[in-house]
Amino acid sequence: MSAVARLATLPWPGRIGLAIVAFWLAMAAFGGFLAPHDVGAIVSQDVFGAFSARHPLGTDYLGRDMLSRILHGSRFTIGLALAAALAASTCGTAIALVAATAGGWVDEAVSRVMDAFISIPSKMLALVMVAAFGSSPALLILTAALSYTPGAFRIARALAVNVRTLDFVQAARARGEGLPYIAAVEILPNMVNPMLADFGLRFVFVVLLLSGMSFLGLGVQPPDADLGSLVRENISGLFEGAPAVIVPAAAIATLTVGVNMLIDSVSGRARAVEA
Amino acid sequence: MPEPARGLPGALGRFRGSLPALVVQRVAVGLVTLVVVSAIIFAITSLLPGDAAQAILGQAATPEAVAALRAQYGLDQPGPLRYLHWLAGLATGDLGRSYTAGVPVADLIAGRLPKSLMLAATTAAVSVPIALTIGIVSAMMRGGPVDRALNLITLCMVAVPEFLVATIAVLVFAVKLGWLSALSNAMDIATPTQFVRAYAMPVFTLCFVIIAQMARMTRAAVIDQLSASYVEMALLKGARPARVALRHALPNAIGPIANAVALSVSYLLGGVVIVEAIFSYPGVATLMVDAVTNRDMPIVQGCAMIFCAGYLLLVLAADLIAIAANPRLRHR
Amino acid sequence: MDDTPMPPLRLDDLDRRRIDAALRGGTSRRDALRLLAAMGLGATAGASLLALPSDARAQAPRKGGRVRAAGISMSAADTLDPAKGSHSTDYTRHYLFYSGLTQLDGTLTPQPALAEEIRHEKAQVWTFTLRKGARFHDGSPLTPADVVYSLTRHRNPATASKVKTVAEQFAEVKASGPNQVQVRLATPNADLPVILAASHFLIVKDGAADFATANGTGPFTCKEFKPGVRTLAARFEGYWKPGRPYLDEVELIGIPDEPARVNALLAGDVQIAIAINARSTSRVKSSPGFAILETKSGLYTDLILRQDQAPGKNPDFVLAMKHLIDREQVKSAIFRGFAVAANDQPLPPTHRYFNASLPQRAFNLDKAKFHLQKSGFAGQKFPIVASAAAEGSIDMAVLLQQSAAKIGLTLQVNRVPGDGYWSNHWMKHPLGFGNVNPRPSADLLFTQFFKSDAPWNVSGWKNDQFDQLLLAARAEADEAKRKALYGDMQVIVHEKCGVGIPVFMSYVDGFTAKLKGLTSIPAGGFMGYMFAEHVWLDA
Amino acid sequence: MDPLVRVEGLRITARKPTGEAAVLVDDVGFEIPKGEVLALIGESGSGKTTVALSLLGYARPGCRIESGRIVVDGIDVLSLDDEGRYGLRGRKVAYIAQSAAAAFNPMKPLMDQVIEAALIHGTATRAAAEAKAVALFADLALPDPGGIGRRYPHQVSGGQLQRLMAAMALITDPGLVVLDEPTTALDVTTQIEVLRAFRAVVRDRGATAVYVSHDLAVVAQMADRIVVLNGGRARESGTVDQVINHPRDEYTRRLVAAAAPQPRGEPRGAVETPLLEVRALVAGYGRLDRDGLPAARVLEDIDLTIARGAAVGVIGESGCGKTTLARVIAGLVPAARGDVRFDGQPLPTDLRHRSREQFRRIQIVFQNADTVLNPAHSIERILARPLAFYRGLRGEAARARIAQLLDLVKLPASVASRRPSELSGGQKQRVNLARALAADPDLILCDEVTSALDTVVGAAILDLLADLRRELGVSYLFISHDISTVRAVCDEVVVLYAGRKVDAGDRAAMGHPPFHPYADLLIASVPALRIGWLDALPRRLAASLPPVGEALDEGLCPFLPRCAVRRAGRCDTTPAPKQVLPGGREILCHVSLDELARIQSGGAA
Repeated sequence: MSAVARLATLPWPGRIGLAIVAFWLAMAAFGGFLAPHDVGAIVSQDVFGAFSARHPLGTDYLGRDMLSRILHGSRFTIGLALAAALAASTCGTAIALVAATAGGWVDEAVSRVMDAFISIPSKMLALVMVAAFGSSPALLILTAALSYTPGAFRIARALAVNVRTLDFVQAARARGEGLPYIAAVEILPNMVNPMLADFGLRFVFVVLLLSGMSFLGLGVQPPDADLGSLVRENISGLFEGAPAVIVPAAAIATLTVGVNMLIDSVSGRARAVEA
Repeated sequence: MPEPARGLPGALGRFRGSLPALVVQRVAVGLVTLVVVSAIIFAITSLLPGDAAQAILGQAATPEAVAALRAQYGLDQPGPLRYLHWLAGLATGDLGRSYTAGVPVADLIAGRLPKSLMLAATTAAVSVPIALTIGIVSAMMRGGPVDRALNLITLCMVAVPEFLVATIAVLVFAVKLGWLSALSNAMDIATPTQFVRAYAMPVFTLCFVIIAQMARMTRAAVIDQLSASYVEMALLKGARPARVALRHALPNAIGPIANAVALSVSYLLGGVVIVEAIFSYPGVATLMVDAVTNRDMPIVQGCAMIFCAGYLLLVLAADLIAIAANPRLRHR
Repeated sequence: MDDTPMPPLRLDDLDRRRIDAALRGGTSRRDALRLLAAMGLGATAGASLLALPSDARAQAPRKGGRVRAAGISMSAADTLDPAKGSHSTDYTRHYLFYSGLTQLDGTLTPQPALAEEIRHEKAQVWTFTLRKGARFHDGSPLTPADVVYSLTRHRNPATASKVKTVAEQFAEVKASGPNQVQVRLATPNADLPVILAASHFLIVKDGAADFATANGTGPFTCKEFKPGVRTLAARFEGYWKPGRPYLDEVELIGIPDEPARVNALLAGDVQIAIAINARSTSRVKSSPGFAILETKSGLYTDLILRQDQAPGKNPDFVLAMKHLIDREQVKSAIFRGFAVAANDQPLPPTHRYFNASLPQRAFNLDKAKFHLQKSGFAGQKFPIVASAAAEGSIDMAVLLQQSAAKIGLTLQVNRVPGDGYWSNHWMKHPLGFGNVNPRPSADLLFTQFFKSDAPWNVSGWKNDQFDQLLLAARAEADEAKRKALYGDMQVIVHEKCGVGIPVFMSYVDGFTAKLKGLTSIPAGGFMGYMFAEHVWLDA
Repeated sequence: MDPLVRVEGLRITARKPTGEAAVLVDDVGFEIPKGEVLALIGESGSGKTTVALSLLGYARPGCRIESGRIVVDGIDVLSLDDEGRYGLRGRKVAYIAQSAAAAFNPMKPLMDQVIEAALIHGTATRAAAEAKAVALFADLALPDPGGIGRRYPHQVSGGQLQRLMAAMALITDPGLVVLDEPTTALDVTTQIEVLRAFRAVVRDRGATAVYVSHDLAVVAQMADRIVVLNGGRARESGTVDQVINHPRDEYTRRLVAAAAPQPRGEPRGAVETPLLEVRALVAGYGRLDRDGLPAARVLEDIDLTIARGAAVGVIGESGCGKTTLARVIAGLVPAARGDVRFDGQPLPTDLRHRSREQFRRIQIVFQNADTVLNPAHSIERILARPLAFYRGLRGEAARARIAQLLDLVKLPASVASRRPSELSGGQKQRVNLARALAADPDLILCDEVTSALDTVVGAAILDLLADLRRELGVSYLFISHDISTVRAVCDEVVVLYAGRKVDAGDRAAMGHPPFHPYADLLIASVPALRIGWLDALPRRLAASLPPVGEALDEGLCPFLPRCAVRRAGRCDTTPAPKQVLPGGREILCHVSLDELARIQSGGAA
């Protein structure tokens, strides 16, 4: 059953999720053009301004227009998180397939290295990477991917090992198929759905890692800022309930929740269909 | 962030022979992993620009001062050589000496590890029961409004940046209400009240981060079991859903759940930089971050070792629990 | 800063005795006067010496009580070694436990401290007579040996002293009597008493090498010191200032996160917090029972344009950049008014050598555009490096980027991590930022940051005229002439140097109203990091 | 008098994930007088289990009891609320599931699970319930009734689990017991024991029961009345005699016919050149020891020859090593000793050393059609792969060939676009077969190809195999636990026991004594479609034997502990000799063939 066909028959949480995700993807794609002001322009004298006609989402700690900053910022959060989460899930799955099909010492070695990476706190890794190579979107993606690949690997490997023992894989071996074919054609398609569900959480983690990095003063280059950094840089407006803090936080929440609602129901649906 | 787990932990698949044998084998493998970690850490930290000497002198870093300091710390030796020295020291249980503080790394860590463990333990003690309850309840009511609501709530919890949660918590409970202390540097804690005052908010914040993870994993694991035919059998014996979930499904889900918990808890050791910073809590994570900024590699390595060991122990513990809980593995 | 009330220490008749001693003492009257001059005490200053500060009259200090103070940083690198002090929390810690030969007051004027009497010949050979009865925490009396050791150790690379370069000028330090120490400088320097007031030159015990705990002659004894956790100080009954300190105990911690620091203050977990963000001041002020102390100072974050490479090589580009700085916006947007506009030269208006006749450079896009065109860099793109390590630099860079865009110059902000900034980025990029703590002595400031051969000649400029003026001023003991010389130097820097100084920032401390006796010492926050011995808690 | 159970106009529907509803059971009704056993007969998908479950007021997730009326012991089941149903289940109506192995919670001791219902419904204290359970264990002829309750499911055999489940059902003395295919998952030899035990307890307690099965022969032994279900409708109902001896409904007739499979194809002597030769084969799993022997040896010293175009059947109970034999030949399990020759050439038993041609010529068809087809691929893709892989067939040519193959296995061309999950068990097995045929193999290894299928469907597959053999001249190694199916398709039969070849001969020879004692047990255990067959079983099969004390040392006859004709002093001291008859008949036994023949044709031991 194709993904498209699935979307057609989504239950309501899935539809809501789909709507939210679609909305944010649109923001990521066109937000920059819709922004009324330049992302770095100081347009108001009062900082942490409230919702107003001139600044629908208020102003930030320097008196910049929050609407514009969020429109620009969502691009980074979504772009980076998507790219990193995708990279992590794909790499994790690929490595897991190699390990699981090859088995033996390859499996052992790979698993050890992955364990090692899991046990290195991701924020620490980010700190080192940025300090070493400076902060660019590419590097942020690389870092996030590096931190979350091992997690994806763990799951993918568990799945692959289970699938490996199934009869149709035995049949393929008896047919004389090579390992690459077995991994790619026989095993992989049966891992997609759980990995999809896992991707959702991984996406959340990357978004969080990004905001965590903003706390450590890393992240995208000013004047741009990802949603997490927006929360962070305006945090001192929190006690006066400035929109500058609340809106980006809400944005992150809706984004992550939306992605998961969608993915949960898509992969759940897929499972139901195959069952 | 902690990582999800599915099915029995990988090692159990390979599990042969007696428990002690397993433990020994895993510890051996663990040591290997530790070395791998140290190598990785060394590799990536050697990419860092500048070194301890420059970091210590900061603005005052004149070439000759730096050179002198490097000589003093042995930073003038080639990197691999330093690594080997460090490894040799590690073999004899010596984690080396901090450049900046000049004291043995072991002492620095010993001063903070108990605090980190305390925070982790307290958080685990609070979050695990909550997470399991949420997971089991939503598994029992899967697809229903309660399930969806819980799912949404836990997601929202994990979606909010932890520094925001922490700051809001402080704002409300410490500043506005004055119930709790805005700091938890966990010094001079004598009475339970003080303990609660100090730990309530860091724990609260961390719960936000890890509950969702564990709850979702628990839900998945229990649902897995609820489709098993022995569950149907139990229903056909007249067992009520609660009994089915708790007495029948849950015991079978312990393996994966324990694994998910282990992964989440391992996050509580190294991943809590932000919470430690905001509550100025003197834990190991902060120690490592500072060490990175000070290029104090012995400390960085030492902390990495601690985190890795902690992670491995937790996963091992999870496997042992899974084995202990599973008669098929217990009686062989 | 005449408006700031004098700190209560002025009450001590001990101080009056000191002055008399200096006036009468063994030295010729001329030397003594010169000393006073060197210490910036004209007749007027001398008079204000006896004026009683209003709040001090209002209520008498009360002994006892415990104060927890929140600094910015805490890490395993925290140290009890004055020579290694690298940030405000270190300085504060050091002033808790150690005393120096001299001590700065509200006008950054050095007052004799462990040195009871200070004499000098041509500002080159200095003789310090040590205070009798000053004792270390371990009970041992202060001896010349301790001072000699404390001053000479900085030159030993193994000490990793932050002021090694400054200490280079101590040609010879020797005990010249039972309780006298003589310092011979390589070149004359009338500001030595000011230099010696810095926390790095605080006096430690002869031979002290292990700083696991502190043994000084300071107001407090070290009860507990856990790097990266906290410092616990208890009153030292044997402190050489009778009746000081007032507080029984001081706990010093670090809270790196500013909102957390403010929250800790407002939640009553700390009684005083340093470096309150300007944006948080309204919040602190609006909370009943809390107050803020603004200390106007010479602290600045400077735009650095390397003049030994393009584009900074081109004087017009430099001028263009200086005109691009919207000082008012920096002041209002970034520092919410807790700063004073600067004029691309390092002396703050409050400084006694400040050149008031130098016209203020204004934000002027036309001039900027004109100079940019002239420089031939119009329409080009340059990266500009900023970092949290240089306070406010990131926001300044963004503002600069905005105004630069208006004249067809593209600045690409490159934020780099705070850690390793000083060794890996500072002074290493064509366009970047630096940050300079107030130096009480103009000479120190110019010598360290603007002399052609200075280690921190950040813009890498070469100006012989400036260098000559500097040497002249250092040797010149006549106040008026000196002021003139420094005035000229300020003009040269303002015109030619590749350093743009937008504003001088204020230090902002937040504290509970119960805390009394807190006044400004513009060397830094926390009363120049020395608050602990001055303040008391109201009942 | 008024029946204990009355079902009227029962209609049960299921909602497919894709949305639309499907009718599982339509207008089914029947009555069960107290103390009678009613059998629900039908193949999978006939709705028999759904009906059975509805008697407990239970419908599987996604299913709904739409209309109808179910009265059990005066209780209108469908009008009950949740509490009412909890009270009914396990108290008034008890359930015995098909696969005991799955129906027992692996994490809990057996006793806890057996008495759980009693505790839930408070019919007895724990102590009383345990005492009662122990009594039931004894009645069900379970070993060590006192202690078995402390064990865990994985520690007892399948047959024992099945009986434990009976105890579990009877612990509350329910008015009605529902037995859902209770012996289907068991070996024939075990099945007898279980059937006996069930019958005993059901009879003694005069319990009313519903017996769900696809196996007429079994039902004939257990039930009083039969309802034949097909496609969710009741096709015929009546007394056992009526249904099996005078079936009225056409479908019922097919069912009866399939129950006793007839030999297919002419037996052919093994004169032609041997296609596959297995000599002195030893194989197993686990680490290899010093002399290269695996830790767990599954096959001992096996000789086997398959002539070109011949079909050789291998039978034995689960765990006898028959599947391993197939896997060794397929190259999935390496041989430790002995050699395999294919078409005269030595055949590497390690996959990596086989040529693609060798792979092509030997195809294996796995037992479980549900798991052997990749659920992620369409049927076309599944069949296209071997074509491309072995013969480089692609595009139009491949599509044409796939159409042929589907036609060959009598499947509509339309299934090509479907996925395995959309096919029935029988259809999947045909695809499974088609995939093997796609390689144009010389030898097909059929591993229990019919055992997962219903009798009728299984019979169809057997016909298919026979046809293919006739048309394509392929050889089969036909592995099964069911002697009747093997007899139906094979020229020769090999009987494995505990990894040893204990009996072998051609179809004819295997038709009458003498047999190896195990083969005898195996053959005699196959239920016959004859009322009273179970009671008429020869005593030698019923006899419970004193256990053999010490563990057998290698080489001795492995069947010794279960052997009714064992000779003390010989069987337990010296390895059994291979006795050979003319016509290539081989029997591994001490007892002389004449004596075996005498005993097995009804004489006393």
